[in-house]
Amino acid sequence: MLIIISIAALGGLTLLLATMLIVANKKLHVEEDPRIDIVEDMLPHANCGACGFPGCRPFAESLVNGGSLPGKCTVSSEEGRVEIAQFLGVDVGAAEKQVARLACAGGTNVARNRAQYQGLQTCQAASLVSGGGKDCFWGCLGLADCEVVCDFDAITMNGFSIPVVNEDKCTACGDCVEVCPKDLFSIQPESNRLWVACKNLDAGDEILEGCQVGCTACARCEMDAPGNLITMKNNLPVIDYSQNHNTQVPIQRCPTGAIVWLDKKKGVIKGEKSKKIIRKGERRIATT
Amino acid sequence: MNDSLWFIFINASLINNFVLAYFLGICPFLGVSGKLETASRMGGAVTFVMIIASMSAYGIHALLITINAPFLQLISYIVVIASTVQLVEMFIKKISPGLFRALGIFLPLITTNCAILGLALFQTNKGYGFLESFVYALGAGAGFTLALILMAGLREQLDLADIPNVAKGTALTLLIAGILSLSFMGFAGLGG
Amino acid sequence: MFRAMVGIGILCALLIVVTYEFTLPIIKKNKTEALEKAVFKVLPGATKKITYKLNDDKSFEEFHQERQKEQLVYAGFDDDGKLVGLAIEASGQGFQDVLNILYGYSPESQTLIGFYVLESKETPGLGDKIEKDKAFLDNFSALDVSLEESLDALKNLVNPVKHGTKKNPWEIDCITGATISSKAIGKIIKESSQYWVPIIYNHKDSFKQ
Amino acid sequence: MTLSFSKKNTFKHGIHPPESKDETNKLPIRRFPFAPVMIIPLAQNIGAPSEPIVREGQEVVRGQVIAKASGFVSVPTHAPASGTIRKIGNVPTISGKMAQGIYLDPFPSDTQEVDEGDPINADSASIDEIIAAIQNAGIVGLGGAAFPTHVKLKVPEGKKCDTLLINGVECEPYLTTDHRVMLEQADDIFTGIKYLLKVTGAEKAIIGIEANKLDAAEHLQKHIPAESPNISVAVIPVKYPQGAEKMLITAVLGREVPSGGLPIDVGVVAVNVATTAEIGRLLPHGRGIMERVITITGPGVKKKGNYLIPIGTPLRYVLEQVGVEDNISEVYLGGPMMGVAVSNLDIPIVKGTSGVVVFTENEVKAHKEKIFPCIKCGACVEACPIFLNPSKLGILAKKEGYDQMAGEYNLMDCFECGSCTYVCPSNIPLVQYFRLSKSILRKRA
Amino acid sequence: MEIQTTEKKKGGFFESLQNGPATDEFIKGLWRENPVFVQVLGMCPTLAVTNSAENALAMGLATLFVLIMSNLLVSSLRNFIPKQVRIATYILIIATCVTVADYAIQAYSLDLHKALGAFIALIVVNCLILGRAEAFASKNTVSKSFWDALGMGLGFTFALLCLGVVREIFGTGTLFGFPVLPGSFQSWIIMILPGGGLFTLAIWLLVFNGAKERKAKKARAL
Amino acid sequence: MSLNKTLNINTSPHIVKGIRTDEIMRNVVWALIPVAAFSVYAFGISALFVIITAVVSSVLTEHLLCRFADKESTISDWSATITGLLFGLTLPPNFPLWMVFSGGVIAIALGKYIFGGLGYNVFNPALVGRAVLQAAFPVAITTWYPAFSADRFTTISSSTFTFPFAQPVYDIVSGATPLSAFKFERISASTMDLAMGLTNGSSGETSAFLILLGGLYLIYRKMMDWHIPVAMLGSVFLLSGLLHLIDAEHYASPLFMLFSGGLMLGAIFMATDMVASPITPLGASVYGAVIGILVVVIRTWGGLPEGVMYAILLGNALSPHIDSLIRPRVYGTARKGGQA
Ligand SMILES: Cc1cc2nc3c(=O)[nH]c(=O)nc-3n(C[C@H](O)[C@H](O)[C@H](O)COP(=O)(O)O)c2cc1C
Ligand SMILES: Cc1cc2nc3c(=O)[nH]c(=O)nc-3n(C[C@H](O)[C@H](O)[C@H](O)COP(=O)(O)O)c2cc1C
Ligand SMILES: Cc1cc2nc3c(=O)[nH]c(=O)nc-3n(C[C@H](O)[C@H](O)[C@H](O)COP(=O)(O)O)c2cc1C
Ligand SMILES: Cc1cc2nc3c(=O)[nH]c(=O)nc-3n(C[C@H](O)[C@H](O)[C@H](O)CO)c2cc1C
Ligand code: SF4
Ligand code: SF4
Ligand code: SF4
Ligand code: SF4
Ligand code: FES
Repeated sequence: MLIIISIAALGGLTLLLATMLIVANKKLHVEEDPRIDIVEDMLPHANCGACGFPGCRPFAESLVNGGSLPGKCTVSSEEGRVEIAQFLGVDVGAAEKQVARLACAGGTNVARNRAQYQGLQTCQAASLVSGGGKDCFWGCLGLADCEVVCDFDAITMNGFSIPVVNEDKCTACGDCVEVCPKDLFSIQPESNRLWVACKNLDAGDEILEGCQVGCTACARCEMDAPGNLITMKNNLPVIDYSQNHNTQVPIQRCPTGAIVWLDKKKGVIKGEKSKKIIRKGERRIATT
Repeated sequence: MNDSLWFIFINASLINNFVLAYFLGICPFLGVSGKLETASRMGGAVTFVMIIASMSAYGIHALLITINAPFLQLISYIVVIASTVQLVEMFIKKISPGLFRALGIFLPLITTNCAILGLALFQTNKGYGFLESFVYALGAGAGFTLALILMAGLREQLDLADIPNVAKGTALTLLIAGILSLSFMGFAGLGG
Repeated sequence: MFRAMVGIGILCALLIVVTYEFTLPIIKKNKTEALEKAVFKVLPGATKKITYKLNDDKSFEEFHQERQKEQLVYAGFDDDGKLVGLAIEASGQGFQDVLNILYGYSPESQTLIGFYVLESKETPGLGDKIEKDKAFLDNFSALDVSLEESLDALKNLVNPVKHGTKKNPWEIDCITGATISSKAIGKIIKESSQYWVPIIYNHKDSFKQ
Repeated sequence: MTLSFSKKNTFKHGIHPPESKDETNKLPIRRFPFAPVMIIPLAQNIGAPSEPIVREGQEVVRGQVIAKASGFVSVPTHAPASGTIRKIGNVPTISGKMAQGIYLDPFPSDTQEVDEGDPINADSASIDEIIAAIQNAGIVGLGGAAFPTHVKLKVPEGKKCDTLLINGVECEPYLTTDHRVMLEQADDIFTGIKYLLKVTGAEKAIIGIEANKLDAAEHLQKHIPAESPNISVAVIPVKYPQGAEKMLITAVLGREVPSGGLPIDVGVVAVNVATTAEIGRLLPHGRGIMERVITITGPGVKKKGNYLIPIGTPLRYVLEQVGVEDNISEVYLGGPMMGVAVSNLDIPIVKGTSGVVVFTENEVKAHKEKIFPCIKCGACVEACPIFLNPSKLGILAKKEGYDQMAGEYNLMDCFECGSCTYVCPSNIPLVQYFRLSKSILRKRA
Repeated sequence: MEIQTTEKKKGGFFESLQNGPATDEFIKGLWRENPVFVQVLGMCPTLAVTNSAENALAMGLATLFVLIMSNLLVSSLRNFIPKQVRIATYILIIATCVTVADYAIQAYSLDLHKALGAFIALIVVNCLILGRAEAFASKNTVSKSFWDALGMGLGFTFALLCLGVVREIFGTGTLFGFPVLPGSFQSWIIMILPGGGLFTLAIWLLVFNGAKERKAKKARAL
Repeated sequence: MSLNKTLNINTSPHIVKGIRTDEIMRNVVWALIPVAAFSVYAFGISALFVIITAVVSSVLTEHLLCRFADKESTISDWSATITGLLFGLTLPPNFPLWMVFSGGVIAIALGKYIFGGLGYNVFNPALVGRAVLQAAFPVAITTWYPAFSADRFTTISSSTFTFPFAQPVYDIVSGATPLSAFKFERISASTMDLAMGLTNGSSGETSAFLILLGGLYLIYRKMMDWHIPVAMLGSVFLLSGLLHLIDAEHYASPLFMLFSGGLMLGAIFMATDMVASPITPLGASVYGAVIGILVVVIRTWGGLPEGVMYAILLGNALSPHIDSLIRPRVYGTARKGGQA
């Protein structure tokens, strides 16, 4: 008797509910991005809210429209997350490796401060106070905003407070380009090895008082470079990388070493004529 | 039983707060208390579902008593609540996408949640009548919302704090919940 | 789709019913034993229990079904078949949550003779002294609930007082450190006894083996 | 006529830094000698820089236009001294950046005669003529912002100016420039007001003066020309930053300039007293601006005072003339609340320079003090005249919540008065955070 | 909520166990994807019934039982259940398992049933169970699902015990009801109150985070 | 010449008012010294031990945690000292020292450090410590040592030096505090006794008069926001006054309410902890009033005799909301709806 009652009750209940759900599913259906359903399917349906969303479906919606990453779901397995990522993922086209390059070499050993900046120890803040107190208005302030912003640990400050990019780690994300208040970084193809490491728009030997490795706009590199590989603009040499620039000739007569060759193995190579810099701080280079 | 409706409300919302004293609905409490905006909407949705659940449970209980099948209580509660809420969800989605955005998206998370089923079971255990059940659901919902909103405010503020690494995430949330739970102990004995 | 769901529904129903049928006797036995244990605890000396139901006309009759909403009392008899007393259930708000208790009433001596906590969520270490504190439990070995001459009300209402200040047999000596819980017990018993004692006393002859 | 003074005539919040004006406010304005070389930046104002119209080696006469305005929001530059143009090239500026400018070698001072132009008569000239004359005189706001005054005076279509507010508040500690101008150049001020009333069409002019300059207020009150009954003097309680035009408008008129709006939105044009005096002095003679009154003061200065200094005088020369203590450590252009720290003494005095304050090592210790976390004491909230929540803004800035700062917390309404930083017990560099955040937001936009 | 790093942690002991696929399904629930400490699921019973080790164990085992039953049922019926009514069906199955467990415990001991209160019934809504049914059992074979359920269930029980043991020792001075501390021990009542559950779990997480951090630091130093 | 020096540059303003955070904190300690001294006078050396232990454990914990996190120690800002001092003052004078020590550790570690240290704690750390202790050892924390016992300067309460983790043993305990006496027996203490501190209670709460004095000193030095205590005490006075008018038998007199229990200490020194309270004056007033109302509600209708601690903790939890709801209208923005 009990068995019959309960089977009838539960059978009836389920029948009723199934009908309701199925009818409702048809009648009340709302059009949506079909990918949401697929992604929701891939999620564990724990509806636990651990992702910060009120449930799996809203999270799936956010995944589909790019608002979140699958890793937020703590419940899903590793494979599940990869699966979702692959389903939604768009391949990044392969291109030549690009890296961030710094257009300044004026570390504390060669460049002088006109005034002593005090205040928030970030380059962005300092640059708003008389440009940061460095004699060369365009030069690196050395307060390491770029080092902090780089998510990939690709930048370290050397012993003279100049950032050094580890080209292997750099992903060319451009964060450092954006953060530097002096606009010293740019993203360059790795093969651009001829490089002007200065942004000083002044000309003449006066600038050497502020920074010994600054470009004095003497234009020797322009003269020495084959063809019109280099042209002087705004008191700085500009390299036309669309031409064949695989030559170290232009750096040879630079008196300050502002134009350099970045060797993959040997690092920075300066011209023969560039004068030896008189080290001010006797600090060791602290990197690597 | 001398439970006035007012007392039922205070009891369910403050003294025996569902989250902080009964430990029901902790998962959404931890998960959805990060942003005030979401938290308050979630609170509204929970209250709403609690009322639905309470009403359905009242009906089913009466039915089960008649057919003398108390052993089907759990299964029928959960199934009926889950499907009713799903129906309501679809209904809301159809008639008002705005309301759905605001409340509806929380509904699936809530259905399979301890607080809702717990409410239904407790109200049955306590033998509440229709009106009492309704007020109980209202109080439980209000208490849940209150806890959620307090938590969200604190967490939003702490988003800007220098939290030590070891404490980031769930640990801190649990700790705040613990302190809140202690604070709610002040309400113990109210109306007793 | 229907078939699948209904099929599973039926499968589930079967599973549940089978379990239920299988465990029902054991659970019933457990429950009866638990209740009897409690009843015998509040009615010292009793060895047999009979359940009575209070009818609307204030008469009592024996009751053997599953309890629904009836007002029940449990009569306890000793080996000689003599009525030891009646166990009465009562509940009320404690410090944290509702307290459910059972207490024993002896119409013969017109006193309460036992007390047992059925359900409590009081703070362990503090509030749960109401179950363990010997001095407190002693209050209920002979708590005066005698009736007035007219037999329709208590002469003195049960009254909880601060620890160490009990002077009269109808007062309950509360527990220091758990005043709130013990007062709550006093209040519950006061209200319950006010209702039950006159009714039971006036029908004490209904309880016979 | 009596001075109107009510303690209530002020804005809400604000601070009371020590005034430190006593050492210079009794000292009359003195003329400064010409420096051996003058450095004249071409951009001394907000807006476009002027364009040079002289050659290197050319001889110029004092007051002669040496660079012409390059648009409407631009003013010409006049020669501050007779002499020879040595070079046109880069000159150092307060921003630390080199900018285009003119180096001028003055002739010895006995040969300094002044070039006169076409006088402009306030009664007969048309509004546009006066506006053009003000532009040609090279006048920019001398209250500090250096915004070309003629631009501000051109009331836009559809707006009406009912009140001309003359800003004689000078709430910055240490500075006494405007104070002395009011005492010594009352006539010029009233002449200037005549021009200004005409161009703005305002019905009345009110000179707002803080109660710590009662002598100036009484002096001006006494000298209000009989034919101008629509000019009055309002004395308001001392409080920083009452000189900010928004605060002054609230203090004197009880109106509130809408967020992101201008005084003209509430029918007001506000002009600094020194600017007004300059207009009154130059226009009748058709001259251009060549010099301005500057307070040189601060604990690091030996001969403190109010000096009439030719524009273009190098700061180093100025300080050599007045003498400084050995332990100087910071030099500001402007007062200590809003002034800009100088990184290079070779920069020149420009039109916008209202004061030079020199601090010694003793005064700057405060900066080096430890920074504590914000304890939410609310002092900054109680100080901010704009009713912002600097505490929250500071915490957000630290966490780089720039969008929330600008959106929910009205960062862009902050005018960097510094009241919050001044009161903060935790030494949090709030204003610096806000400047930084604003610049980052601007960069992003 | 914390985002857990997905890389597999290779512990010496566990690594040696990670050979066959079955053992992997089993092991992951114990530690790497522990439902409580890592996934933060099923928090209500975790906090509510762990004021004694015995309750914790009973709750853990009950959950384990339901988890295995439902995983087995779901995975064996997975090809039979239509997609639209999937969730409803799972809930049906889980509720059945829970009802069965509920009656079994009642038959075993009324006192235990009273101590666990409504939380036995609330296993139905433990996010862990439905989560596993959906995420794993509905896609995997019966045997894999069994191992998964066993691992997750034991992991859950383990976590509950972690809490229960600490809370009971501090809260009453006993362990599984046996006194382990001298009679003069002052119990910390907070440990058996709601707040204590939250604090204990928070402190466990702090300890784990601290250990993880230290390990990461060491790894970075290398 | 000095003009060739390298100058310093920094952003304006270049002058500061010069009241520093550690100075404020130090002054709070000064303001508390009389209160602490009185508690030693009233309760004897046991109270002294409790207070010293509380301060030492707080400061030590703060120091060690900073060490642990490789940060500069922050004990020199005095905030940990205040936390310890206030924490000690809220405990019964005969509280076992090992419990005091544990509480101090909890107050700083769980009440402050976890949230990021000074300035970030969302709850009052001293009260977090007390709340945990109250929940952990409800008996010990409601067992009172009598004030002005004759041998208070010569003997130490037997419970003070309880062996760590052992149950305290009490030789002398007083009856009840004024609040529990009223709650359970409707016995009301005289206002004068309460104000002068002649009653039992926690070490620091008894002398309402000295607490008020300390508060006035801090308000005079502008180191404390007067809105909170005024709103809190005011709302307690008004609400309890109203109840007293309705039924003087059941509801305590407003003066009794004001001067009994931890209200004065709580209102003046604990609710005013600026870190965990709203930042605007209006917000602070609302916060104070809410706490006051909660105190009256818990005291009159709740199970416990005293609710100041719970009320303040709840107020702390509300304060982010108060801050986001009550914002002054920003200059120049629309009067209504200017701020959501
Ligand atoms: C955490 C905590 C839990 C408490 N639990 C109870 C309780 O369960 N029952 C109770 O009567 N009092 C409880 N109390 C109340 C106090 O112990 C209260 O002071 C006491 O009941 C008053 O009695 P007394 O005046 O005899 O000390 C609790 C207090 C706290 C702080
Ligand atoms: C914080 C602050 C303080 C100011 N203080 C003064 C002042 O004291 N005197 C003054 O004339 N202008 C002061 N200004 C500038 C005025 O806001 C306004 O620009 C000026 O009065 C307009 O006159 P002007 O253009 O002739 O300089 C201040 C501005 C700010 C933002
Ligand atoms: C008026 C005033 C009252 C204070 N009250 C408390 C208090 O009740 N509890 C406390 O821990 N600290 C108190 N402090 C001190 C600090 O504000 C306290 O340390 C603060 O709660 C949080 O900062 P912290 O992180 O250093 O603890 C008070 C300070 C002042 C000025
Ligand atoms: C600021 C402060 C707050 C307090 N809060 C409480 C409280 O919330 N609950 C409590 O039982 N005791 C509290 N106490 C101790 C309390 O005053 C003492 O328990 C009562 O006097 C008991 O009647 C507090 C003491 C102080 C100083
Ligand atoms: S490169 Fe730019 S961001 Fe990096 S340290 Fe130099 S100034 Fe700062
Ligand atoms: S921030 Fe981005 S672009 Fe710059 S160094 Fe790092 S990885 Fe390269
Ligand atoms: S600097 Fe900005 S935020 Fe600070 S007080 Fe001035 S206006 Fe307000
Ligand atoms: S004044 Fe400083 S410490 Fe105080 S609230 Fe403002 S920012 Fe925070
Ligand atoms: S177990 Fe997740 S809400 Fe209760």
